Amino acid sequence: MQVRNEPWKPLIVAFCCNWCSYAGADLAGTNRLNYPADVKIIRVPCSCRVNPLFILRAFQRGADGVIVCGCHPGDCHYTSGNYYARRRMTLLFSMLDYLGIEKGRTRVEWVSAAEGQKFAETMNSFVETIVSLGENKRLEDLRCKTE
Amino acid sequence: MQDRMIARAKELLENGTVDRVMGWKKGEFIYDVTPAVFYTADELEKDFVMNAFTAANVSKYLIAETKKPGRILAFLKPCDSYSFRQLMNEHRVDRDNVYIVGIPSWGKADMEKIRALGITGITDITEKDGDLLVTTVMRETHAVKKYDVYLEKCKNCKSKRIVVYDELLDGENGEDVPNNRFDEVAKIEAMPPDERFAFWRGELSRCIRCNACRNVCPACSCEKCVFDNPKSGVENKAPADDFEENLFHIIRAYHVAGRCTDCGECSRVCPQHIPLHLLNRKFIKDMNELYGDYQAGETEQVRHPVTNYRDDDAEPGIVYTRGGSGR
Amino acid sequence: MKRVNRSKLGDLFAKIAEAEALYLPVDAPEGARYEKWAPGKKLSNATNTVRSAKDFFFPQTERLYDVKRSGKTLEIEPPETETESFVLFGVRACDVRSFKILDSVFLADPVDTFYKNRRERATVVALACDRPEETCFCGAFGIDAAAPEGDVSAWFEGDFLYLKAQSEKGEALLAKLGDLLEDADEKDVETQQMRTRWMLSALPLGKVSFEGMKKTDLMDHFKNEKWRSLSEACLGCGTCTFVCPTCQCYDVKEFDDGRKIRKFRCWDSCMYSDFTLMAHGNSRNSQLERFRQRFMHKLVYHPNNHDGEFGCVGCGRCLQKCPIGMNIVKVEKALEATHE
Amino acid sequence: MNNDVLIPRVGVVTDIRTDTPDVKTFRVIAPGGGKVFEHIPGQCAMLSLPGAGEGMFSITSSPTNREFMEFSIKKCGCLTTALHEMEPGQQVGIRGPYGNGFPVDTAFKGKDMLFIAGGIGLAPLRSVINYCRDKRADYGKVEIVYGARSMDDLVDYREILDEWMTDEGVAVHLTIDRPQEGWDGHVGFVPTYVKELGFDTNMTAVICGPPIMIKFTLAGLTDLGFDKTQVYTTMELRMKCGVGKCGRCNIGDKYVCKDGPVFRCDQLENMPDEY
Repeated sequence: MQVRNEPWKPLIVAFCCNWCSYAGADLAGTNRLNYPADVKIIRVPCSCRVNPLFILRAFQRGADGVIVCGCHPGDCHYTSGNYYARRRMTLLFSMLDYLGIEKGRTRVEWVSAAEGQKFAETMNSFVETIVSLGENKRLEDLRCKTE
Repeated sequence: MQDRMIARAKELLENGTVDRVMGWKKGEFIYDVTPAVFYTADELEKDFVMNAFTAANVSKYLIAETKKPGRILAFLKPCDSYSFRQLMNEHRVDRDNVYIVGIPSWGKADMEKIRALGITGITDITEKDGDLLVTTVMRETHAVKKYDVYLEKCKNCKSKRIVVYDELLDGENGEDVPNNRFDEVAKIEAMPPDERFAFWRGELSRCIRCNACRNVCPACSCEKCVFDNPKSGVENKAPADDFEENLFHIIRAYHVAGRCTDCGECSRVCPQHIPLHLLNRKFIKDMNELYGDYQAGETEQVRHPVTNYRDDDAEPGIVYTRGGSGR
Repeated sequence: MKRVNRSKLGDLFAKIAEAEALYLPVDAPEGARYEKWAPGKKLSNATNTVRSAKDFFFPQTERLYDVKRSGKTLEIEPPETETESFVLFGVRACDVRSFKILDSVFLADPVDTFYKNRRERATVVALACDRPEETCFCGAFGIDAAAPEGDVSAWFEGDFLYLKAQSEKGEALLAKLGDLLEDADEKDVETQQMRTRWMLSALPLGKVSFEGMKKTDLMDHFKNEKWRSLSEACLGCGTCTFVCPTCQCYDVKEFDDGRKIRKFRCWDSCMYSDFTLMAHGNSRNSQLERFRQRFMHKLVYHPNNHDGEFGCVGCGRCLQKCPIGMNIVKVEKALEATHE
Repeated sequence: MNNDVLIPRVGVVTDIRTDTPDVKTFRVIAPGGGKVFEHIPGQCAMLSLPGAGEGMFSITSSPTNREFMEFSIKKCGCLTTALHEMEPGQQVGIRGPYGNGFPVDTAFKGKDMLFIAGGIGLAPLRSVINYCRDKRADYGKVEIVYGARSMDDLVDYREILDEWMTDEGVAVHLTIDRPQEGWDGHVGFVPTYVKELGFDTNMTAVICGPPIMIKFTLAGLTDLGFDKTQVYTTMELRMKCGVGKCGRCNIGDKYVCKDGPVFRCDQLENMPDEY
């Protein structure tokens, strides 16, 4: 949660699938790969657990960017969860874009348990994008941003 | 057509096919018609109405009505029949408990648009050859072209085809209608993001959260809406922040995506004239473009694009590269 | 009685806006709505606004207080009291009367200080109607649309806007407008008044009366069989409630912003299923009961508690906006027909 | 600074007593000691815990108690669960008193009193019972019929045994719904027990309990020869404001928060049964 009188630092929420991406994040950690501390990871059982409401609520509570990470298509622990997630997120992101909310604030990446490097790179590049976009102003809840 | 409908309803009541009739009831004026259930021939004679203003989609009422004992006669317009078909696919209505007479619809008028013409003190409206003759207290008569005051849903009608019925009042079915219903969506997509954002703020900031769009929507048939559930964390009754206006409408449109038949009731009932159909049509347009043409309620197909997938679906990143400009 | 030439309307608004915030109906995508006046904004010609003027005294949401919980202690912080005074221009007679009905609830002991504060800071310039709608039935409640109550009454006639102070606040406002105004004769608006009154009586709802409701007692109205068919199609939305100038039921809710709890109040609707929902049950389980509550409140309970004054002003908004075409006039006629 | 009636004051919970598996009694004082406000028996207060909501509860202690107020609260929803999870020392929001209260200084004065309660329904009556006990000279004899599902569900059991039952001129009749080991008292529902006991029809009766119990007890008393004007009850409905403005706790044209919660049973006859 940001408080207005402090200088802005991006807040990134990453929903990570338990079986691939979360393990990928773990691997990034054990391999001492750097990625910004601004990324807050929320572990989910599968990328398809991510309800569009989760994304919007993350923005409400002060997130500047939200990324969903899951197993590579075809590798879902539950066979097809990430295929559903793919459609859902595509439609949601398209709707957010339609409402004039910056496209770059949302992203989906497939990161496997072996891709610690990719996880760190993905987070670095996502944070970079968010920093260039600046503070989330279009999907914010002012009540959560004032003292 | 009203007389033929009453006559047919009376026959079906008399021969025991049905024990009651779902229709529209006369009001104080020509336009304030109310969906109603009729039990007797007398009631039908006295109050049953079918005119340029009987726009209300009665399909949603059939969720409750088909759970009651007996069989109900429902007159369904083409757009209503899509909603009903979709509700059948979702197992929300009991098809056996309803006898459907499909009726043609040549477009319904929007009283708000008549008022917007600046006509006040209306004492009477009559229909004549597809036109409306509006008489005022100052004894002026205005001839209004019905096409000019069509409801949005009629102006961009997608189909005159009745997709589910036991009989057709006219004996023959209508056909799909070429339409431009996605043009306005495309127009918004083509705006620069700042303009799009300003456009939607202007529209959604008018929301008073009366829930009319939700409660009238045949696809919004949850027993308890997430926005009414205090335990959901997103329950709210009034938009206390811009965010809540966005949240409600995005989630509502999303939740009916794939099930919305584009019946246009949400925009018809919005007291604040928010073009809610533009949100639903955006989803429909996206699904058509990305996952192949799909019309909810048209067939028996139960799995719609949001509850389905293909291995080679586009990656979400397509949103970054496709349509619109901006960041 | 004073008057000002229509061509000087902009100057008049500018003069008012110099000292106080000025709100007036302007054209908008939904019809007409109240907006804060700024140079260039034009007064709408619409008979009435979509949302009523109650918003100014009883806004859809307002903060009651913030509360912080740290460990076992609570820190309660009430909001700052608003101090800006304002002028509401162009309120129709029905909406002006609605303030009186809201007063009878919010100013009754114990006084609602949020409401009272706003009422005290407002000067209401009421505008007489000259083009009533078919949905108007203010006459049924003894409201004269051609001679509205308010701090200042106003009429548009010919090339002029006529203004007449009706209270001290109104006098003060006209005094401030000083040399913009010229003296005028009350006779100048009489023809218009007669025409408006005639139009209202000749419109379809011109003869509607609610007095018959009082001949039957509460329980008979309550038990009336007609409620079933009247409420049958009700969607349970809040449209009628939210556009109504006299609906004043509210909910007190909380928002957790992560650091503190914000208690706020917002409009509520008796048409909603959770209106009376408690942990162990609901005293109004069906839409019939909820629908009945709304109309009983306006037509029976309110008059019983407030010297016979109905909780309706005949503005006609619910007649125009109900998604299924149900409204208070139909209810009244159905109930009265039962007891004839 | 704004001091609207809707803005609560802070109260401190100093003591929490577990009465039954789902009822706790909370003792509340002002942060500086003493009571937050004065009340009359039968009145209520709005208690709030930020994040959990606000609700109307009867003040169960007697106003003759000068040091603190008590609330007996049954766990049944979101707010009450949060209240049950509190620990002593916790501060709560409190505003009131609300409602009309019992006519202890008018209609009740000098009368023989019959109190009939079921389950948590004892909570609103405890205030007036203790008031009558503390002002013994102002009232005639006091009879109390109290029932619950089981022995464990009897609220204030210790107080009943140690104080009420030992008081002179106070008779207590307890009953539980089903037989239970360790219980040698009466078994059966309250309405039937009341009829079995039979009471002098000169008494003034006060009933509180679940709606169904109130209904049958009232019928029982009428059978015994009581007039409805001699019988009082206290009601509860969904409330938000407590001051007759938010519009939801009405029964007909009466607001429970303002015109009630105490009603004489003859008044209820002309009120819709929306409770």
